[in-house]
Amino acid sequence: MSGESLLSVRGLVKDFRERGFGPGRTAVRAVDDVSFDVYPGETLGLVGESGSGKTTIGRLIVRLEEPTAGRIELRGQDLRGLSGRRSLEFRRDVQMIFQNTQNAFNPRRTVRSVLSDPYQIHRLASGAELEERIGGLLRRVGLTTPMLDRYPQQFSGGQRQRLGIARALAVQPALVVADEPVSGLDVSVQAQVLNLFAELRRELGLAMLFISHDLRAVYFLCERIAVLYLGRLVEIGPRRTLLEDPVHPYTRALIGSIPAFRPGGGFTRTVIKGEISDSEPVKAGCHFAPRCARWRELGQPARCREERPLLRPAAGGGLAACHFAESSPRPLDGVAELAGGIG
Amino acid sequence: MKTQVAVLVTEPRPAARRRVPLLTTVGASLGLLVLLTIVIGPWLIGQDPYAIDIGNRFAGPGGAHWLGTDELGRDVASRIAYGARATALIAVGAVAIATAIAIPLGVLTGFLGGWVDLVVTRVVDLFFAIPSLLVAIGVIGLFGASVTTTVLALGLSYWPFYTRLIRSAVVGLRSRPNVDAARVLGASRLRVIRTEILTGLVPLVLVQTTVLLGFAILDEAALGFLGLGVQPPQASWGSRLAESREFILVHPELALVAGVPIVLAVFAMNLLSDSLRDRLDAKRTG
Amino acid sequence: MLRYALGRVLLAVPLLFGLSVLSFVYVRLIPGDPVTAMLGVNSNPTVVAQLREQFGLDRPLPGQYGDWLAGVLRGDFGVSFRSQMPISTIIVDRIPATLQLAGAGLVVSLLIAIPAGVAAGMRPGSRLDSLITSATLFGLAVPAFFLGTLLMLLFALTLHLVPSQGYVPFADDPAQSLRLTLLPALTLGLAISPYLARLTRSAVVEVAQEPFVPFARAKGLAPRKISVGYVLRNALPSLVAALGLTVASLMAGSIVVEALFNWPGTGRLVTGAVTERDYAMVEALLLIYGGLFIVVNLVCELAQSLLDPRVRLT
Amino acid sequence: MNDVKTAETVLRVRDLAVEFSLRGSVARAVDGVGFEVRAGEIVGMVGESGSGKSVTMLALLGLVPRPGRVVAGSVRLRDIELGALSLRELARLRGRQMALIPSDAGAALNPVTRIGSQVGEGLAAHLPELPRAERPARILDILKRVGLPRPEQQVRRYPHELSGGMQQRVAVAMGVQLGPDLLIADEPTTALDVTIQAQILQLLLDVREQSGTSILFITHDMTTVAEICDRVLVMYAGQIVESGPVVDVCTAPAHPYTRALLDAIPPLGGDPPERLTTIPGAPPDPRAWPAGCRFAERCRLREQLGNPDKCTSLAPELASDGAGRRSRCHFTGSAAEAVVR
Amino acid sequence: GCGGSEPGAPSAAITEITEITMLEPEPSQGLDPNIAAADASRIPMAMMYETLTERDAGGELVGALAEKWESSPDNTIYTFTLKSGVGFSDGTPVTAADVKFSFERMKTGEVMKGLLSTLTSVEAVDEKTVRFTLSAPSWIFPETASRPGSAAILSKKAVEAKPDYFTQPTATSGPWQLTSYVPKGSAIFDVNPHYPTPPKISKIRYTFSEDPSGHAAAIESGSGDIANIGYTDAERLKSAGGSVQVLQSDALAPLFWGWDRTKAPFSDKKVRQAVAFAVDREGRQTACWSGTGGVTYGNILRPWDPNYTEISTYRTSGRADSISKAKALLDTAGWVEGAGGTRTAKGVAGVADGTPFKLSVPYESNWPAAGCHVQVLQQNLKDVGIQVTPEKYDPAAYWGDVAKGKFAMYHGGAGASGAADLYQNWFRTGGSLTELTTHLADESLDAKIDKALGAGSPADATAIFKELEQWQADELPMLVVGYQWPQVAASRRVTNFTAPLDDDSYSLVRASVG
Ligand SMILES: Nc1ncnc2c1ncn2[C@@H]1O[C@H](COP(=O)(O)OP(=O)(O)OP(=O)(O)O)[C@@H](O)[C@H]1O
Ligand SMILES: Nc1ncnc2c1ncn2[C@@H]1O[C@H](COP(=O)(O)OP(=O)(O)OP(=O)(O)O)[C@@H](O)[C@H]1O
Ligand SMILES: [Mg+2]
Ligand SMILES: [Mg+2]
Repeated sequence: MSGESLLSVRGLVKDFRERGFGPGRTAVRAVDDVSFDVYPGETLGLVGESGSGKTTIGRLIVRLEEPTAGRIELRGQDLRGLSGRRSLEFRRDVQMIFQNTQNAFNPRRTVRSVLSDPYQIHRLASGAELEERIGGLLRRVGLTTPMLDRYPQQFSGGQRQRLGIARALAVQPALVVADEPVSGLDVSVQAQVLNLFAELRRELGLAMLFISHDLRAVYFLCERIAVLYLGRLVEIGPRRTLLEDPVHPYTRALIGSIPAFRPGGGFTRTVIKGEISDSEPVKAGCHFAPRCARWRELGQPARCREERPLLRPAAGGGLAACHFAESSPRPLDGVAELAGGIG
Repeated sequence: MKTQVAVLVTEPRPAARRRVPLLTTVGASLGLLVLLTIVIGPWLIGQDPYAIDIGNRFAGPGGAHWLGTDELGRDVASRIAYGARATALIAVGAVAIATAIAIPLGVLTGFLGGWVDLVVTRVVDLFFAIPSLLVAIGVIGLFGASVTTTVLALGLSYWPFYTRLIRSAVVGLRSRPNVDAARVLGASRLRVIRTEILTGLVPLVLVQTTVLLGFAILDEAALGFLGLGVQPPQASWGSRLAESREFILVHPELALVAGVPIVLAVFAMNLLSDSLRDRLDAKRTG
Repeated sequence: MLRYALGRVLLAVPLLFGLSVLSFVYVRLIPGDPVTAMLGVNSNPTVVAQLREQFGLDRPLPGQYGDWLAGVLRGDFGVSFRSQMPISTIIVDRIPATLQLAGAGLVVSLLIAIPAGVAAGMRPGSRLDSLITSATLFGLAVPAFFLGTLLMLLFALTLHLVPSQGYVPFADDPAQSLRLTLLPALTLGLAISPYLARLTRSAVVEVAQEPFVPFARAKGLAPRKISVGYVLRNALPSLVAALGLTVASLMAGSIVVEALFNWPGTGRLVTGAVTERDYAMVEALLLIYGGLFIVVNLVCELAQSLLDPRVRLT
Repeated sequence: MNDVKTAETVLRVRDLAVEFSLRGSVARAVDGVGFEVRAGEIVGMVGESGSGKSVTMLALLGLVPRPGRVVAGSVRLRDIELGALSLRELARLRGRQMALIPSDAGAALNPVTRIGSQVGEGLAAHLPELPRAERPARILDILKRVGLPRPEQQVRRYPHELSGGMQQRVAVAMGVQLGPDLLIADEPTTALDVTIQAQILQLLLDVREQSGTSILFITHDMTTVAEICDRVLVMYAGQIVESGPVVDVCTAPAHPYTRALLDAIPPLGGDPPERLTTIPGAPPDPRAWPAGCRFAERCRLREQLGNPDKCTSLAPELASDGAGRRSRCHFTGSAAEAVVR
Repeated sequence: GCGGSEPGAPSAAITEITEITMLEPEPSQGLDPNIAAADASRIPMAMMYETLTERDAGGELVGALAEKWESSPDNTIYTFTLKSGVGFSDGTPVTAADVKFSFERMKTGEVMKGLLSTLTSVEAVDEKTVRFTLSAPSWIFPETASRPGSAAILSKKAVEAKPDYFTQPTATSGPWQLTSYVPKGSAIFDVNPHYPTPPKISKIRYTFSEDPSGHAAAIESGSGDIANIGYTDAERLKSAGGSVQVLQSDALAPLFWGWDRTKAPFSDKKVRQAVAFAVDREGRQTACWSGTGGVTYGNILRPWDPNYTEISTYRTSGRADSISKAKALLDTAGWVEGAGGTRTAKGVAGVADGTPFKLSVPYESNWPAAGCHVQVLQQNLKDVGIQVTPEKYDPAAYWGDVAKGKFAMYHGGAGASGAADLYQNWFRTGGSLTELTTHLADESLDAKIDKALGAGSPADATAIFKELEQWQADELPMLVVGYQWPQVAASRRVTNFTAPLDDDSYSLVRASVG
């Protein structure tokens, strides 16, 4: 991507303290030194397994959480310590769409009341103008104005997600963070919502951070994809490069795990051993090493367990964080290990 | 094929529990009856609840005295109707006091969290540790028994429990994504509280109001029985029941006439709160 | 686990401390001079002097509190000015009676509430559930003393099965003691069983909704194994915690029931102390009732954590 | 893989119908479902949310929850007619001849019981003759077979101390330990991460490979079905609208709904399309199924055919093509195919 | 009768334990005869402390601890001889020294100091003989020495040995000794084997019960043997004729209203009279006592008193007549008809014009009939424009607050002794029940009472009492509104028991179980 970045994240760290009291509470590092940019009009996909820190990054960007360390800049302006007025202006620039459509709305407020919020908070419109703009907004996301007096729970999941999009778009933001906006929806509905996103992006020139664990959806929507593993960014690059020529062993495993949808082709997935939560927290070195097939192949080099791999440019225009990125054979004709069988 | 009771594996919750609507109807009509008693009962009966008619003690029902007369020849029906007013006043007052303390405090602690929450919650726990009847008795011990102190005593005995309830509800509401959504839109804390938290509390408060009204009616009666409630000759349901207990062996019907309104009113409140709870639950889950 | 338990216990300490401050402040809240308020104006000067001494009212508050707390920790709550006896003696004397009543009441209520709550909760929405639920709602509406009076009328005066009131220490005459406990315990038990039944029911309903219940059925386990080993077993932790809270109803209920059946327990001390303005006694009772509640709940919480492996980690 | 075409039939479902009586109305959630599962076969059941997959599964197990009732149909497991069994006999059969693998093992395991004794419950219930002392060995054995790492340690743990994948492995172990004829897996991987999903799917395949167990695999993910199933049943609005070998159904769907379902999957690889094909509207209300074809309202084919009346007036039958494929559409066949292309 | 055996050995062998349960209010004023004056304390005190003399069932004054007594002709020196073989419960004999100690102590106590104001010295002449010297003549001294529970003979040794002796008295002279006391619970009384006429009931479980409404039920169901009961319950039990005996004393006690005569409004005699007219006396006893008792219109003396002649100062031709008389009196007193029916002051000395005539009237909370009385009063006074608010009051603090003048008007009490006792105790400044009449403090009245008490014989005193009564009825109409029956229910197990007069224990001593 060229040009001035809209959002720039540098060295982002977020620690969570365990709930409870007294000393001895361990801190969980949910986001560990993550840096990336989002350019105007671009959609960046953020994928990773459960608990890898996707949501946390999203919440940090929309300032629902305060970072432990690192910088987040919007159009070159640091977001830390924004005061009241500036903070309100920021809210018009960056919006969020939530995963859980059930709870993302107050069940006791009508759609009209919910959608009036952005206009009232930012004093954008009132009275007849407000009505009109809400109506326009609803139509924009494919709903109709008679629905204004219904309650959120009277809508289907897909319709509610449209409402969530409408709410976020009301303030005409430059950047939208969408946290798993299509998971939990049926394929057909998911396709509708993904189409809507694609349309909006084209028409409004929206930049988007699209968080999902569904690589198919991410691939459809995002020009670039970033892969997270245990709070760290392991690879980032243009979608085709990432899919067809992944560099990081984890990215490969991830892609290999997705059903290829070749009916009759039989089950040909690449299965990696273990789970995130199985492994002991890694203090130094590479987080992925304990599950890493390449590491084992290479005879378990000590470097992987001692030195943290940094993001480095990789072939194909992306960045990857692996000490042995160069030694990667092409995937799919692969040596990736088949494991997890019986016995 | 034979079927068995189970709950769907994939469905997180079954459809709202079905309540025999009959009970809701019963609750609502009983509640209405109580309301009518309070509002037009005294006017309808048209008797002075304090007029002593010594010559006509323990008269059975009939004539001008629909429910007969008590140990001083006073009209039982009008004493119950006027007593309903005093009892309702006490119950409503007590609930109002408890609510007025619980909502701000519960919202404050639950929403802000942090050390405010820690400190206030400890204090609430402290008051919570003392049985509410004991708190009420303690307050009456300080200020003496009267309608006003009964209101105060009951109100003060309910707030800890109520505050806890509100607080935990607010903690639950606070972590819902709709609050995050409002914050992302730039809503101020006050606005979030107003649009997301308080609206979310409405069902809880509605249910608790009915529940506490029932409690208050019962506790007013208990205090009356212990001699710490409304003082004679002031009519209230509790004092009426306490008075009539004295003659229970001779005229058990008086105790029944005094006890039944209490039981029915509280039963009505319980039925209403239960069906309210069901209804609001069902609404929330869609 | 040990750390969890220790943490819980440590949490109870400031609570108990706060309770002691609260009880202490209570007497000092009395409008005007507490001693005058207690004794009335026409009071025996020796008693007045003794009370002033006991409360140490002419000294600065922290000093008063310190002395009082030191006394309390030694089990010395001062002297009841009505009976001129040490408050701790009076209270200790009555604890067996109260425990006997509360224990028997609890047993009665558990015997009613657990089966009813489980039966209703296992089939939410069924006819049996509606029946039990409305019965508990009705039960909740009956004032305990009214219920007790009716029971007394029926069992003592009409059927002549048991005496209407009285108390004999269990050690003196176990049979008679139990006979006398019957009516009060039944009253207390019936009065709190609706609460317990509702708690049980909702705990059971909650658990019965969990996916592991139908999964257990799909595994072909016997219904009995499912209702006991799965539903009741999983409801148990929250039930135990709820039971701790029921102690409050139990204590409040015993105040009324003791008054009704002339039962010489601590509950009657409460009403007596308030009407007689025996404030030192009220102070002690506040502390003891509150402390009991805190301790019982602490125990219940610990029991809960023992019963639920998931709690231990938090 | 053994030759499933000639294998004997393990499960035969006919005209199964389940109704939920709701306040004032009746929802027929499952309406005349019939299919067969042969020995060693993996049959996928796909469909949108609410199409009746789980209710069908519960009906097979005799576990339809309370307002619901099986109103018609027969279920035969080998030669046992399940409808004729008493509750007790049915319970004895569950877990032994027919086992369930739940969708979210984390929620389906008893949180207060250790893994070992939980796995042992099935043994105790179904193999009372097995000496108590032999149980631990059996438990360890089965846990090893499902690839649970360090089973000796895990048996003493509680479910919440296990990761999601390990929990699912335990659930599979409980399902297969008594060598059932049929495993019913209701979305066994939906709650898991992709890498773990792959592990569990592999595990199911291994199970089938080793013990020849038939699997009824319920999911809403067509791509997973394509990978591991032999045959597929497509559910829509309480009915099966299409069934047949996976390869055929996925490459040349006969029913417009199946086609739409396949088209809605975002492609992986190449340049993504401008927009995805979607199915307009929403499934009908189970309380009032439409008279004709239940998919008519949303059907592209019908639109392209000029909205023939037949679709909305006459309910299509599930017609067989004689080669193991069935489809519930008036216009199945080449004529329609031509229009669509 | 008097026992003949020596102290130290039980006078009668207690072969079998006969036990009863009594339900009584807790002695919340404690058990020190010098402090406790309320019935709740005097009943148990009478059971454990004996007096020199006592009244028997017929009302005759007889010896209790005293064998006999003599007085000097001018009634200033009394010599008492103690019965022999009489001992405290610890076995030590009751001696003249104990009597001397007890009376000297009494003279310093609140309860008896007024009655003993003329007592100048007590001498122990020998082991068994005590001489009392009075500063003024009094024929009533032996009666004073019979005051149950109050004129208690204590063991000098025991009281001096233990500073908190009265918390749980040991070594007592009465028929029973206190062996256990659980506050708010019960007390146990065991027989005192050294008492001259040992009671047949060897053990009394004295259960504290503040709620008399359960008493009838308790006796009926076998929870208790002896208890006071309410009027409606008594009626029912009598007509049921079943397992419970209802015992009523034929003595009647007058019931008073008290008021503060030193301050407005009751400083005005016309107001007092107006209230006396306004009280509906017939109605009241019907209401609160189920139609039992008698009615009086000014008498304090009881019909059986030798001095009794009926006074009917406040009797009228009917309720309407009473009300108009009362209203007229109030009008002239300056309490005129105001808004809302309540009278307001207009030119009343010491009262701001426009002040409404409002009273809060307290009553002892543990006396159910009292609540009834005050409610009737409220109703009656409303008819003449006086607004009364009944106020339930802590019984333990009640009389203290009455004496301190906290109330303008209050619910009084009833007593059951003779006229002399009445005047001496209730009307004379410093009398033991002067709480009722503290505000009198009328020297001429005191002088008159002293004169009556000092008269040569009871007969001489009667004329003076009659005079006093007449004057009182007209001048300070304490509202004497009726007679109240002491009413007791007893289980059939208890035989030979009669309803006790005053708070004495003699009827209990004679009762037996069988
Ligand atoms: N509020 C919080 N308190 C403590 N820990 C948290 C909190 N939020 C997140 N975490 C932890 O941070 C890590 C990252 O969580 P996050 O929700 O960002 O992951 P995710 O990638 O969004 O996962 P998922 O796909 O399940 O949504 C997890 O280990 C999680 O337990
Ligand atoms: N307990 C119930 N009460 C009422 N209706 C029910 C109940 N359970 C299921 N249904 C209805 O039965 C129909 C089929 O539901 P089912 O759970 O079988 O769908 P599904 O295909 O498994 O969907 P999903 O993919 O969401 O799991 C739905 O319309 C649903 O509303
Ligand atoms: Mg997330
Ligand atoms: Mg399902």
